[in-house]
Amino acid sequence: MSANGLDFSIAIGGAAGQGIATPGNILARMFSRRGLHLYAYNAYQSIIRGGHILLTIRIRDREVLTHGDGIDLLLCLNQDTMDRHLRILGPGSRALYNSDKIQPGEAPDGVILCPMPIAELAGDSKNKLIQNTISLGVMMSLIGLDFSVLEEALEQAFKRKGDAVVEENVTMAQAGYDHATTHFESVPEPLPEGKKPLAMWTGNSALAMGGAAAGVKFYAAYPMSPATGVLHWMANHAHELGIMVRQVEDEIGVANMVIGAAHSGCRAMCATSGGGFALMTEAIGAASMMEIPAVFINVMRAGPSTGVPTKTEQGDLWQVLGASQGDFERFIVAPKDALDAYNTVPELFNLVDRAQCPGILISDLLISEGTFNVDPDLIDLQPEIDRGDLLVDPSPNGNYLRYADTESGISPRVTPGHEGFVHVVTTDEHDEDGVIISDEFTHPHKRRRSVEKRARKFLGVAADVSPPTLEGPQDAEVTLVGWGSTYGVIREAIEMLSEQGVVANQLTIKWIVPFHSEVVDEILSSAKRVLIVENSHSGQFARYLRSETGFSAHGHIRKYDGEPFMPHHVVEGVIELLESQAAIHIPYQEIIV
Amino acid sequence: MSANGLDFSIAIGGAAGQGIATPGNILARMFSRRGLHLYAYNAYQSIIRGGHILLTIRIRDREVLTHGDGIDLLLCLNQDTMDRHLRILGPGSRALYNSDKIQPGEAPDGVILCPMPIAELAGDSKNKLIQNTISLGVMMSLIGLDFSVLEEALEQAFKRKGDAVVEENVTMAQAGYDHATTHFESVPEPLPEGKKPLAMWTGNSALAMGGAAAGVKFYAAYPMSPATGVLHWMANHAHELGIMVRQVEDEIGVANMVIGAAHSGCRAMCATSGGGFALMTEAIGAASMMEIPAVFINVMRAGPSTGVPTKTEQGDLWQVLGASQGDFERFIVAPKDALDAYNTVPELFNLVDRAQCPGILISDLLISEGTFNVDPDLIDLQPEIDRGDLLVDPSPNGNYLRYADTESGISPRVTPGHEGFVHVVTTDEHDEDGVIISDEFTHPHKRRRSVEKRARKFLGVAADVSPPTLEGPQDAEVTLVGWGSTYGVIREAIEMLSEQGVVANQLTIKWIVPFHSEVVDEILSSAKRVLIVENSHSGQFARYLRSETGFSAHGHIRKYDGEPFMPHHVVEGVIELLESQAAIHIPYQEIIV
Amino acid sequence: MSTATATGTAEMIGLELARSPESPKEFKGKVTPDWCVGCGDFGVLNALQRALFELGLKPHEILCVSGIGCSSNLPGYLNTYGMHTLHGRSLPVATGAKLGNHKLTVIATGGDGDGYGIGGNHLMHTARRNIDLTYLVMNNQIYGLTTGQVSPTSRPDMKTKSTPFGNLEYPINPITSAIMNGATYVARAYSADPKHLTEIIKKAIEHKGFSLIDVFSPCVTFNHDNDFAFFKPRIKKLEDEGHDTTDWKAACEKAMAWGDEIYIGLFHENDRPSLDSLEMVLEDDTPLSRRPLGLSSEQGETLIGRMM
Amino acid sequence: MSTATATGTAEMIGLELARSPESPKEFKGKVTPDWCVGCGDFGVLNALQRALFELGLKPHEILCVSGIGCSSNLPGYLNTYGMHTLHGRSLPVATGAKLGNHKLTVIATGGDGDGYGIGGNHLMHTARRNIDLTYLVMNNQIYGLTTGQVSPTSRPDMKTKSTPFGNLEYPINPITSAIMNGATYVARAYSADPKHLTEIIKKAIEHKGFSLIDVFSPCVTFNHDNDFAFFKPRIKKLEDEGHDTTDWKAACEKAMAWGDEIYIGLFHENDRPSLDSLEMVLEDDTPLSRRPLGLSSEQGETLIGRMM
Ligand SMILES: Cc1ncc(C[n+]2csc(CCOP(=O)(O)OP(=O)(O)O)c2C)c(N)n1
Ligand SMILES: Cc1ncc(C[n+]2csc(CCOP(=O)(O)OP(=O)(O)O)c2C)c(N)n1
Ligand code: SF4
Ligand code: SF4
Ligand SMILES: [Mg+2]
Ligand SMILES: [Mg+2]
Repeated sequence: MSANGLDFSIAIGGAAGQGIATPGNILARMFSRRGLHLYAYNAYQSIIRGGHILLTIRIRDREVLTHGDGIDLLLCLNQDTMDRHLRILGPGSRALYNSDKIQPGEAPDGVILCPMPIAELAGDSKNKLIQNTISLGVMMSLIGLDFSVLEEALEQAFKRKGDAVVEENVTMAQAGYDHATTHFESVPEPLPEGKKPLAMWTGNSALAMGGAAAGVKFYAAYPMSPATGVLHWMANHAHELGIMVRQVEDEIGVANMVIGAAHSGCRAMCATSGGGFALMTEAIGAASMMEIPAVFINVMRAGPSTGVPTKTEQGDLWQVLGASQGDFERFIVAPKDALDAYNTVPELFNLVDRAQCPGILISDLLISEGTFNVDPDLIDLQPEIDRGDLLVDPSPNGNYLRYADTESGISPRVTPGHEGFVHVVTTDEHDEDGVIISDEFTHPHKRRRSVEKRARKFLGVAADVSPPTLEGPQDAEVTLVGWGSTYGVIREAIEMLSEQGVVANQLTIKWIVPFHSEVVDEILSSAKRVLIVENSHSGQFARYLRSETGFSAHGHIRKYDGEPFMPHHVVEGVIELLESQAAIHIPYQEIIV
Repeated sequence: MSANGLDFSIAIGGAAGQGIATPGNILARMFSRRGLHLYAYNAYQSIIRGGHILLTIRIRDREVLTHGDGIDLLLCLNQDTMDRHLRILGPGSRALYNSDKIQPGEAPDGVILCPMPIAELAGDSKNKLIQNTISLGVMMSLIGLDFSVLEEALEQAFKRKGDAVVEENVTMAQAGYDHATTHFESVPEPLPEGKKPLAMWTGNSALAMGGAAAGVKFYAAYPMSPATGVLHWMANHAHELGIMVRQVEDEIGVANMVIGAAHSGCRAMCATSGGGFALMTEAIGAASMMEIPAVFINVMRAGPSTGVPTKTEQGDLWQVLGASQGDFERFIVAPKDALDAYNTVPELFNLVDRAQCPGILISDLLISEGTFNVDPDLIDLQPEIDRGDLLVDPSPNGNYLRYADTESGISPRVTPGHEGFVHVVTTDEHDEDGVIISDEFTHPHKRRRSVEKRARKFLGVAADVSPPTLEGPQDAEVTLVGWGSTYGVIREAIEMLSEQGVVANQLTIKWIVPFHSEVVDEILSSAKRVLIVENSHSGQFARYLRSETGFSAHGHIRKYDGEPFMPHHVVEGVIELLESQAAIHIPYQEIIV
Repeated sequence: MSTATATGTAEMIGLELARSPESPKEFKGKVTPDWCVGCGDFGVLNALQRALFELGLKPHEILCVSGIGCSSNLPGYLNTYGMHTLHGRSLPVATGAKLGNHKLTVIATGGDGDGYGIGGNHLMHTARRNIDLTYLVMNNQIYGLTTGQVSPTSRPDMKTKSTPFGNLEYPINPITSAIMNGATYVARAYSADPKHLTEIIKKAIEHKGFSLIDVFSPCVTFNHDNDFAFFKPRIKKLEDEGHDTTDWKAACEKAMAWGDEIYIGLFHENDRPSLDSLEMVLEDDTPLSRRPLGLSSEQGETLIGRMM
Repeated sequence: MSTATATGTAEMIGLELARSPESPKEFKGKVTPDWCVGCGDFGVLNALQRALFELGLKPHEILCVSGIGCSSNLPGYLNTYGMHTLHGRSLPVATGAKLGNHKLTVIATGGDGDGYGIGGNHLMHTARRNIDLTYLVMNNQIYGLTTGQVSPTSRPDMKTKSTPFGNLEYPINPITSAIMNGATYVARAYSADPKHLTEIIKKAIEHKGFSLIDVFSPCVTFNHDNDFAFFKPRIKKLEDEGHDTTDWKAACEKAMAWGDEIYIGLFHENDRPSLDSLEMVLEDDTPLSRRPLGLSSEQGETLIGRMM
């Protein structure tokens, strides 16, 4: 509980297979129901058993945008966790561990060690994961909450498994709670209660649910971390929401199936990560040429190639920009958090339907696998649906031209099945009637007209996309520029900087294409000092920003070690770059996960 | 024969299946053997029969860089050719046609019509394509060459088919020759003879032969226009040059097979066009991550998607730039003509071998399918071969680390089969020993070190690549910037501009990655007026130039109708942009092919 | 919101009428095929047009999806809805379209390179998925459009532009592969026997499930090994042999014959239910593409409820 | 110019010696497998190590190429040259490496998703090409690494994370497919019968041509339908049945059995020459990767001559 109100981080560390998710979920749901804001980040490895997992749940009494800078309460499920993280705990923070098995090592000054005699507390329970439940009890006591709160949460969590399981868990949690109450000191101020219960989701479920709200009727996928969560959500909800969900043989099949479904008139979507996205690029260009609207999601992970499948990065920007040969129309958008992801999907569908072209949504592991909570009233369950010039009940018209060269460039669209509108769409360059020009005479003037028609159509619709705005004090000393998921960490860093007397503001670019070159250039040219914060080694965003505006930033804060920025990384970077006038700052990653 | 010496264009027009290639080849070889410089451009359609083909052979007594601006001698093999092109002929030019079948229409002033009574001249020949041979005879007379020159060329061309065929062709050609000599007036000055015989090749054969000279031992491909010529050359020469050539099930297989062969120690290469290249991108990133050197060629055609398979464009630049997820090391180079293509392949192999990463060579239909001739002495048959730190005969070393983190970033490479060096390469992020870090603990510091090692290695080798230089007068009024194949047309345009009193110079960017940002920025910042000439609607190059330098050009000359720039297009664009201060000029394509 | 901007009256209606076509000619597309004179693909196009006509289908009820290749130009020559997609990708596109609107009769067409080369994996998986599609492969044992390279069905030792010293790879047998991969209607036909081909196509369209028809459709320009003269004396009809289409062994054996006798006809058929008939989402018979969009308030509340 | 920077003396030499290994343990890689306790893949790794040992091969003579998946982590656990490539691409990479250095013993490994899902087309074409490779597929009928989605070999109706209402797709039979596509050695094995598996692997490596070994290698974490308890009572050996490996019909029939009896063993073998033995470029026996680079003056002159 800092001067600014509640800000408390609980971390649970252990190996894959030690069941970290269960206590993590119970805690998060419990806090969320109590109206506390939270964000949870799970640092894990690409293996099924073993390795090291560190789940951090950060709780505040106001919006939480990142997993924060530190750990207030660390539950060590194995020795490895203790060895890795005890040293980074600060004064007043607590480390919980099974004292039967784990040696605490030397704790930094002020760290409170909370040994739990698990065997003794567990009694004759045979449940291998019982230490997790006992620990939950201990934690409840430490954070000063009533046991009944946990009891309710445990009932909720285990009721599907029957009364006996609920009872065992409640008993064990109570044992932990009681042990803690007698042996450990609770935090100075117990965790407060928020105004109203909050809902919880991950970025991936927000993307999927955004699709459902937008009217997606066809979802295809090939599993790939960190995008698989979208598939799982869709598969689970397929029947109740009437969405056809298909796992396909590869991402080429996925993208092409989505195009087929979209052409039939469905809103259709798919999600993958960079490697799978590479395989979709040919189809994305095809959709653009055939003027078929569909949404393709790339959830970035650390690359190149297979890279680090469970780690985050913003390294696929140029891949997405170059996602097919030739000049092709497509929207590219990067939402900044789960709620924005949810809202962006229907917005993007409206745009692609209106412009009849593909749309690419870029997310990353940080957003997609992060657990956010949100006021349920902020979730617009019936977003506007605008299908553009899609003729849903057309009356026959003797000379329908699928690619009519209208003034706007938009050709009214009819899907197969309607009488009187028979047409053929093609990936070869074609004339207004869809007949391919290379088939007989590749007329250069026809070719030029077609290229210009598609470009005009896109520009017309793209003009409706809102430009980015500067957030924060207009006359700031420093402007931090980012895109997508760094929004949150930059915002928190700005709060912290202001505490240190540095006035900063922020420009987050959400729309990559269309890019609002003039607006951005104007904002940045009048800024005092511009620093770009991005999760990429080569500065892909900085170079793209320059390609669209000619603007070169004064400095760069970059991270590419797989772990996301923490707010203090950005703060330190800003201060260093302001002081030293260096061009680049690469934060040091303290937590080794 | 202009004031500047010989400059003569012969065009042959007809439908696919009318056998345009044969007389075209005979003429080109004949001129080439006589030491005349030439460039031939074939405008054709993506069909096997029918459509319209126009083959233009431009001959000069000095280097020819483009197919020029006009036609001096037009052979119409069908009515369609006459109808399309008679109107664009200028005074003094000649139109040849079979007067039995083709109506000339109204010729512009000064155009000389040369009707050929083919049936009469052919006598009882049953050869359907005999009009082509007769026409050759007529043309020989018109350009003022001795019949014996053609006779020799015909013997050369048909000797494989036996004496009877040779004789028939010679007789028919003679008939044409005699008819022309009596009925038509020859050009004022007969075509001269050059200094020494020249060799002839297409850009695709130059690329393939460059590969052979570089020591390519493995070539894989999936056919795709306009890259298929490389496959055909390789397939034909496989046995005699000891090159394994494989047609594979798709481009994904191609790229991965090339990587396998490269890893085994071969120099390995493949070529495709944008659609196939899209399918190769995942593998290119993999090669970069595994640090395997190989060469991937993208021969651009007009896009997007299937686009216009037989037409040219420079529209895949951003695709190539974004040719995989993540930040990955690779060279990207765009040669400017056939000889440059030949020389670039070994140069690129040396670089990728030294930096242990993939290299991408960008060509386009204009270079790849264009017929160039060249002084054979300029072809370096034994280019330098530098395989970098490839240990070809290593002695065992107990702790070999495939990815040793050396100062230069270059880790000495051993290929499978050598004793004492067993190692595993991976597309997952890995440590010095090749063990994947995500397997156990994704250590962020190890990750950072690996990223930096690869980047350092690349930068070190890339530093040896020569920066571009400004060609032409340093204090020019206008600087024309282009990349790849527009080199020639810009150079010719500059010659023409200087005749009109406009002093221009040119900067051609050959190396896309590494990009010589400082050199380029310095050159362009001190230029008076910079215009970018490119074959793309969206100005992909202009935006890339800005991303690397921040430099925005003053104006743009762009073409995207499938047909290449002709020199006068550029000249007119420059003059218009200088006069009007407009930002962009799109030339009008007069020849409808 | 969807806009309805269509104008025009009944008199303006073109070919595609509510009435059934009166002749196969009404299935002729906007463009005259630009295939080489004598190309086998003409026969396939004609048979397809006749089959559609004889089945009483109307142009707007049909979607014909192709890849890229000479053969894949077919949709442009057919008066039905069409998609001329990417090389090798007709089947996933067709699958998406069929699932998006399962009331459409969806036909996929293309070449041997398109379907068995680059598209081979989609064929295998579409077959086992048993999507209700009819897939018509114009197998000319060569890459036609790219001017004559080896194909997965080119005969051993065949000399092509990419194998000037002869093909070293064993050709694929699409029939036996498709049978083993679970296709529920597997047939072979010959472009020069249009009546037989028409029947095979009709039965395939009527078959509820995935149908593969491999059609010998000679490329007269680039394949001089397997031309009409080659096939003519060899072609035998399974229908004349009393072949049992439920006997997979006999089917494979007959499909392997490649000598003096080469069989055409229906090799194998079975009635495993098609995916679209099994998929619960399609229990409500309205095509997905014609259903209302978005969430009902009830659905929305349930979703939010689960997030609490 | 190539540089030789290697240092070190004989004493510094590690495991990979000129002598043949003295125990299968010498084929243990740098890392301990991180597979789940009980994962079938352990049995496959052990059998492979034993097979390599029993064949008297040396670590440096072998290249093991995998895709991506739990099973594809294998090369990291094996003391031979290795490549851990892209999901689904082990076979083309392995083909390139084998053709580049045909003296290497090249083994490809991976999972059912890797090999029959995304990589299915490469399998079909590598089989017909008959490249001299041994391909070991750890078939657990699930996508393990991505935490349990349906695979092309998952049983009908199986509930997985991506098919929570049951799998509607008919599974692939890798054995019958491979036979029909021209693989010249087609076998099935079971991770829990290491002796039999070792023999199958040894024969596959000795076989000159493409060998597919489909190994039941249960995923104990995500596939509870096809676990060791499922297989144990069902597994029967072809070797005990007097199966004739030249009889493709019997082979396919036995491969299709999926009830109380499920067969393992060598289903089919034939001696069609492998591509590398047919390819004239390899007549000179020096591996391509070890030949001198560039053109001889004679070759250069011939090329220029043709351009004149
Ligand atoms: C990804 C991709 N690779 C290659 C091509 C070039 N291409 C066009 S058609 C074709 C093969 C045509 O052969 P086939 O499918 O048998 O059809 P046919 O022309 O013989 O009817 C190829 C390789 C392409 N369009 N796209
Ligand atoms: C192009 C691409 N798509 C998806 C993935 C994600 N992925 C990794 S492993 C895998 C499937 C693993 O299943 P399988 O091959 O059966 O191996 P197992 O883990 O079961 O051994 C997938 C889909 C990827 N790495 N690359
Ligand atoms: S090239 Fe062959 S397949 Fe193509 S149209 Fe001509 S004959 Fe038909
Ligand atoms: S998840 Fe399954 S396949 Fe992967 S290691 Fe665990 S048991 Fe093996
Ligand atoms: Mg074909
Ligand atoms: Mg598996």
